[in-house]
Amino acid sequence: SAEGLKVGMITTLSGGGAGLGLDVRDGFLLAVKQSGRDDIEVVVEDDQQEPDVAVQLADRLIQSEGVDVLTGIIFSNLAMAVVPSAVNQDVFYLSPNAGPSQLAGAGCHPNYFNVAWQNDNLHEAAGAHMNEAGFSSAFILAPNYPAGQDALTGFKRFYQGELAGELYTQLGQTDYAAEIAQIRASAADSVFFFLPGGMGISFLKQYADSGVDLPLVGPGFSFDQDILGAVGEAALGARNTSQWSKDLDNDANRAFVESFQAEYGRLPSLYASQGFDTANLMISAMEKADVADMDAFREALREAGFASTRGDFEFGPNHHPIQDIYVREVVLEGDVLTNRIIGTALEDHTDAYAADCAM
Amino acid sequence: MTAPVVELRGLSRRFGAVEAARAVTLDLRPGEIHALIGPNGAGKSTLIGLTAGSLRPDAGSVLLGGEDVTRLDAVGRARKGLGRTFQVSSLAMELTVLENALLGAVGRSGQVMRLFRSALCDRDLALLARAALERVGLVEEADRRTADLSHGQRRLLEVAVALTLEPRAFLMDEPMAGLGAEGSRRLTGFLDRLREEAPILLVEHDMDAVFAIADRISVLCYGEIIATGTAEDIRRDPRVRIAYLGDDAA
Amino acid sequence: MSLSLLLEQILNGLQLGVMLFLMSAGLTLVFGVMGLINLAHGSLYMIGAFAAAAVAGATGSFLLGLGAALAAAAVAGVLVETLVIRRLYARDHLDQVLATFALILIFSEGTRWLFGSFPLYLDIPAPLKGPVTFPGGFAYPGYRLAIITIGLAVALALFWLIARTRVGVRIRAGQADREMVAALGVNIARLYTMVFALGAALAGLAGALVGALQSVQVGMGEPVLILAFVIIVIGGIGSIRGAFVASILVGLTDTLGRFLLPLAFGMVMEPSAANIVGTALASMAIYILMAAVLVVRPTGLFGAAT
Amino acid sequence: MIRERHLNALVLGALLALPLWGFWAEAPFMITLATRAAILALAAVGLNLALGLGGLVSLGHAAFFGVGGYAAGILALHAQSFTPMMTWPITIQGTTSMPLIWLVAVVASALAALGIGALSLRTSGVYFIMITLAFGQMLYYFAVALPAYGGEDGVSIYVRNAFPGLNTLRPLPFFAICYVLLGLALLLSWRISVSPFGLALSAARQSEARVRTVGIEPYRLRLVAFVISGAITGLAGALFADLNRFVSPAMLSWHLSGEFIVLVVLGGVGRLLGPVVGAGLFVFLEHWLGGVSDHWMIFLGAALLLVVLFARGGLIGGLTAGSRS
Amino acid sequence: MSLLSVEDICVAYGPSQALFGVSIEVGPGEVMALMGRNGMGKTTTIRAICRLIGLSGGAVRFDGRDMASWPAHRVARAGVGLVPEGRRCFAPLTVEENLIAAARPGEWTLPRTVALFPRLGERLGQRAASLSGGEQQMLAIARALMTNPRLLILDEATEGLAPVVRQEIWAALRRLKEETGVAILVVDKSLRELATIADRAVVIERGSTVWSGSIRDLTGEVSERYLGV
Ligand SMILES: Nc1ncnc2c1ncn2[C@@H]1O[C@H](COP(=O)(O)OP(=O)(O)OP(=O)(O)O)[C@@H](O)[C@H]1O
Ligand SMILES: Nc1ncnc2c1ncn2[C@@H]1O[C@H](COP(=O)(O)OP(=O)(O)OP(=O)(O)O)[C@@H](O)[C@H]1O
Ligand SMILES: [Mg+2]
Ligand SMILES: [Mg+2]
Repeated sequence: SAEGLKVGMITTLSGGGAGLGLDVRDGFLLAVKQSGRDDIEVVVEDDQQEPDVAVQLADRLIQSEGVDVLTGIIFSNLAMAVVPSAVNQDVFYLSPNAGPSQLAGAGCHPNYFNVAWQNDNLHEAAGAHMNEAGFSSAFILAPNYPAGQDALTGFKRFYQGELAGELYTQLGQTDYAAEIAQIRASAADSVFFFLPGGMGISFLKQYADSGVDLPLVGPGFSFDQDILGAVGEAALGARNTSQWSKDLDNDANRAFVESFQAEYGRLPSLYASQGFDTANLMISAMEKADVADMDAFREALREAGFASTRGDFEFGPNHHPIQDIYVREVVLEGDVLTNRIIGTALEDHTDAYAADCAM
Repeated sequence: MTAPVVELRGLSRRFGAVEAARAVTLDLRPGEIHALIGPNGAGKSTLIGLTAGSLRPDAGSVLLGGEDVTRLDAVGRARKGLGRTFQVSSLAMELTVLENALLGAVGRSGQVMRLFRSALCDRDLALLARAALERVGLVEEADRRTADLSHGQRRLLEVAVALTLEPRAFLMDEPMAGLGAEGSRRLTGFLDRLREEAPILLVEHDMDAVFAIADRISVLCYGEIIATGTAEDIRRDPRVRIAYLGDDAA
Repeated sequence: MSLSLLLEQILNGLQLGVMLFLMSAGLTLVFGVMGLINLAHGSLYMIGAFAAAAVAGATGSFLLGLGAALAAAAVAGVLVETLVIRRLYARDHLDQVLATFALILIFSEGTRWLFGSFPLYLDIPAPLKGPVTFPGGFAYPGYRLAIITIGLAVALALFWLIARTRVGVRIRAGQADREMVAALGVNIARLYTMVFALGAALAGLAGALVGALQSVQVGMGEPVLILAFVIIVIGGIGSIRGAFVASILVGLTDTLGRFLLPLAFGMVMEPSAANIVGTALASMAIYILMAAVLVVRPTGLFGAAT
Repeated sequence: MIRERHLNALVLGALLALPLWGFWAEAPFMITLATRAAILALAAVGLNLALGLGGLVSLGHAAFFGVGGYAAGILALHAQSFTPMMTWPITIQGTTSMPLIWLVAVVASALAALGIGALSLRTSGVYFIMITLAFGQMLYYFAVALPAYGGEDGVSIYVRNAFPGLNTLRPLPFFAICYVLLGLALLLSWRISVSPFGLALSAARQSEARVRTVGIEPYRLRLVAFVISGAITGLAGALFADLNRFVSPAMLSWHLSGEFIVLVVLGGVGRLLGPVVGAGLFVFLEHWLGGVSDHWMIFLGAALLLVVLFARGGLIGGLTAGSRS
Repeated sequence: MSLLSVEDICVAYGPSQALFGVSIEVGPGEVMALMGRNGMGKTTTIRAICRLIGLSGGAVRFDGRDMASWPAHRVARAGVGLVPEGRRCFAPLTVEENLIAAARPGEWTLPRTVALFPRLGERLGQRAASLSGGEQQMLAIARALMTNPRLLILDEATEGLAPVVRQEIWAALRRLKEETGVAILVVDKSLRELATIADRAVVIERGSTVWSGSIRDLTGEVSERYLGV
């Protein structure tokens, strides 16, 4: 289409991970609405967190709906299923959440942009923060799947202390008594964990009840707005790393937080901010180029000329963000649990795979 | 005297505290009907099971045509030529009557692993199956679902399936049970002729039938054979009268 | 590895076992005793947890939440039984699988529709918060001790109900031959509705109790469902005792597998790789256990031979 | 009421007409949808052989689907990256030739079915359901933890594999391949069902003792049926990998095993075309309801429920009023 | 007034009709024999009385009350005890559990029933599945007695029993008739034994009542024509 732009959003709207997909969608749609443009059409589809469904939807959106841009996928394994073939069919893919290492390194592609982070980023920042905070004997754990393995690898890339223990848990595990016993028995001075979704909620509740009171550090996902509501005060005081926080002090963010709350009646999450940024990136490119001219549009995307909720934002050579990553602490604001920035873990951080990208 | 077709030597089997067979020795000779009678729970069905191979003996052996088949299971013994009917019908209820009969023919032909030929269209199999149904008087029911048969009709089908196997010996566990007076009489006559083809080890509580056609009768009581003889011998045996016959001996 | 850690892990395994029994108790009744494959059992568990979270959240009382969980799950059970399941007793297992699979979809989406997509908050009741310290300095979370107690009580009560009461005899008779029990004068339809409701209530109870330790979210019932089936099958269908023994066995296998397998592989491999391989094997452990049990004993540990 | 034979012709015709219409109307997604239905139907045809004819309710058939899929994915991955699959003791290269991949997929899934079946068939009834589930879960967790092939992330095949003389990248030729394979599988399963083997297998489902007493060993029958069944499902898995150009552990999950059962029951257990009808309806509902509401799964559930409660013998049974053949 | 009255009932199994008009009257304390060849509809009639299959015509009354809309368990509670064809014991239950499962208070208690069938007494703890065929048959009768019925229905209840036991059962039924006044509807193949206990008989042929009257009037002609003896 000469003037308009059609976006296909494939995201998780049913099942256990639906909350994340909803936030990305709502953030994205909010930005589109605020832009006031009526030449953007967004088609939203539910991937049910199933890779084959996601692939089907991508095929349909590309072949039948003729979308120019795809976005929305939450989970890395779905992204790995969809992105490589989508970008080869001359569609742009803007990732609002997943950032698997393959797509940052050898598998990078000119039509693929990641607006969130490379998967390792927040874990790397956690490692850096642990050094700074003076922890020298960390106990680390994550689920046994690629993202979990990447998380611990990323953490260890920056963390310089000793490891009091390293554990992989099962995907979808709900009982952590055995792991907590091992933490208790170890000589650790702190715990780093990456347990997304319900796993993290279960772990945090059980950890709080166990009487082990070593300080907890995790990536932002484990302490974001969706999680905190379910964990309750058990999370109070825990530190986590994130490229965004509700209290980040910049105009774009203040406006975003306010308008999101006004529009949806809840606090925005990390995912909402990522969805919002993704849409704004796309809109900023539309202002400079027509999507029909792919090279020009790509160039416009690469410039990242939009006001990010995270403040400064630019793309590295592999189309992944170069950004600051902050340390947040879980606090009680009135009777709502939320996060507050207490420092910066890494400045202008890029990812470890850019060198492998031949772009 | 001709060599026995089936020979049981010292078969024993216990279930927990119950000794269902105690060193039972018995044979089945060509052309005869050997009836096995005895009180309920005496171990008759157990003995049939031990002979057919669906139960394993604790001790003793089973010979078929002089060959020791004790180590074969039910499948192996059926292949060697033992045809059996069950006390409680065990037919494939969803199949038609003809298909049940065909099953016996298929088993006999040993061609189960033929995946690509139609069973119903195979003339040899179909002839065999139909002939068996004809003999027990079920041809008219051939295309009905077995589940739709009445109890008595199913009993007859049991016998028909055993026929299609063309076995060397029949083991029949109460084939008359559930048949009406007329049905029993017909089946009695039929078995009377069938013994020419293969001898029959017949478990039955229908004394009219047993006394009418059995060449020899063995009486089983608490797992032991307490008497063997002709109908007359058995009728007169006081132990048998007390344990089993009651006033029926009259 | 110290001896005391090993002991604690064994205790954790036992604890997990009892918790698993509590989670599978309802299914033991419905599947084990009534012989009904109810895939929607996990949904009843979820309903219990959501009802508890919603009511405890609104009233601040965990006990009220627990009551709500029992009631909501039982009501859902009665509805499901009278509207759907009742027509399926006479059908084969496959129709039950399909119908209850459909119920999962309805319950999961329905719950999401009512409560939204975010996990709910349900906390341990204040009196049971934190660890209890035993003489000798050994500490164990009080709430988990409470769960163990309730699990054991439920086990005993179920065993008594099924094996020792006439209602239990009738339930089992109904499973063997439903028509015949009715022909002898037992109102089997009503009895089954009640038993199903009881099974559902037990599922709801487990959902509420365990929900305080885990994430209360849509789909939380599924892993429980699979585990509960595994347990009942290992124990032998129809045997409460079997289900209990199997729960403990599964709890120990899972906990000790997670704990020991990475250590074992660590002796022959580089630690990080050992961790990955060991954990992978540990996640298969209970399935390997189940397959092994069934290969050796095709009707489970305490199942009646067919 | 229609006769089942006429209904069957109608179903196969519709499955063919839909993509042709899609091609003509330039709605390529229709073709993709029909291809997906055909592949799922193929998998369910495999399951139906074990489940419908043999009464073997396997809740682990996704394992064979996944093995087939991974066979395709791994072979293609190595071929596309020009790395040999193994170098010792002999060098084996990957391949992108569909026929070769199918062969490997069929053999691999048949072997998996042989192993799993040999152990599982010692049990029966509900125990069988659960032990097949257990084996399925084992393979699932194995795949999740298989770092060489992506673990949970799976393997992407960037370009669809090739079939001599056809451009498989275009939707219609690929559909044609799947449709023909489905047809062949249906033919096979029909021949088997009327053969002595099929008769004995079906009898063994209903009365095991009966089959033994006519000298047939049910265990062997079932094992053979299970292996054929697994092999067909494995072939479907290989096609599914090519359809999505992607394989992942999700292909091995118990959800998918359950879905296969749903397809079979929905269409009608033991009916020749039951799986095709079931798959067609399921794919249609999924596609169509998805656009109706965010909470479309409620409607899907309700639709399934109605079929179980009111159409005995599945859709085919309902439409033909239960009269078989 | 009769205790049970079956009035011209019709029954179909799906599309195929099995009963085309069967009528039976059983008075209090009366013993009625139901006769007919294999497959003529005896069992179907009994199933219809017990409401295990629906009627497509006619009516069944018990104590003058129409049972058309009753569920099966209500029929049983009104006082109909069934010994079904093929025994149908609850296989996984023990003998004792089989007996108490549906027991209702009355003169038939566990000790009394066991006294009637001592063999069951020896096997109270054994699973019904492992009983011999005859033992299962005894269990089925005993189980029905334990419901203390006013009308006992026996469908081939002596099938597979040893002659002595059969005689015992007939004797027991005779005593039952004399002492307790329970009415009995009985299907059995042995005319000889039926004649010693039954007051009246109904003969059905292809799903219709073709003869009924006092069992003494069952002449050779009738029994040859309809029963084949
Ligand atoms: N599997 C078993 N477990 C325990 N006891 C058994 C088993 N099978 C049979 N019995 C017992 O062994 C005895 C013999 O049983 P069997 O079935 O051989 O008797 P039968 O002579 O055939 O009697 P009937 O004439 O009543 O059929 C019975 O007391 C029965 O209870
Ligand atoms: N479930 C069924 N479905 C279809 N037809 C049936 C069914 N049960 C019985 N029939 C048919 O109904 C007719 C009457 O059967 P019924 O069982 O009442 O006979 P019966 O007089 O009891 O015979 P028997 O003495 O052999 O037990 C028979 O022709 C039988 O084939
Ligand atoms: Mg017997
Ligand atoms: Mg009858």
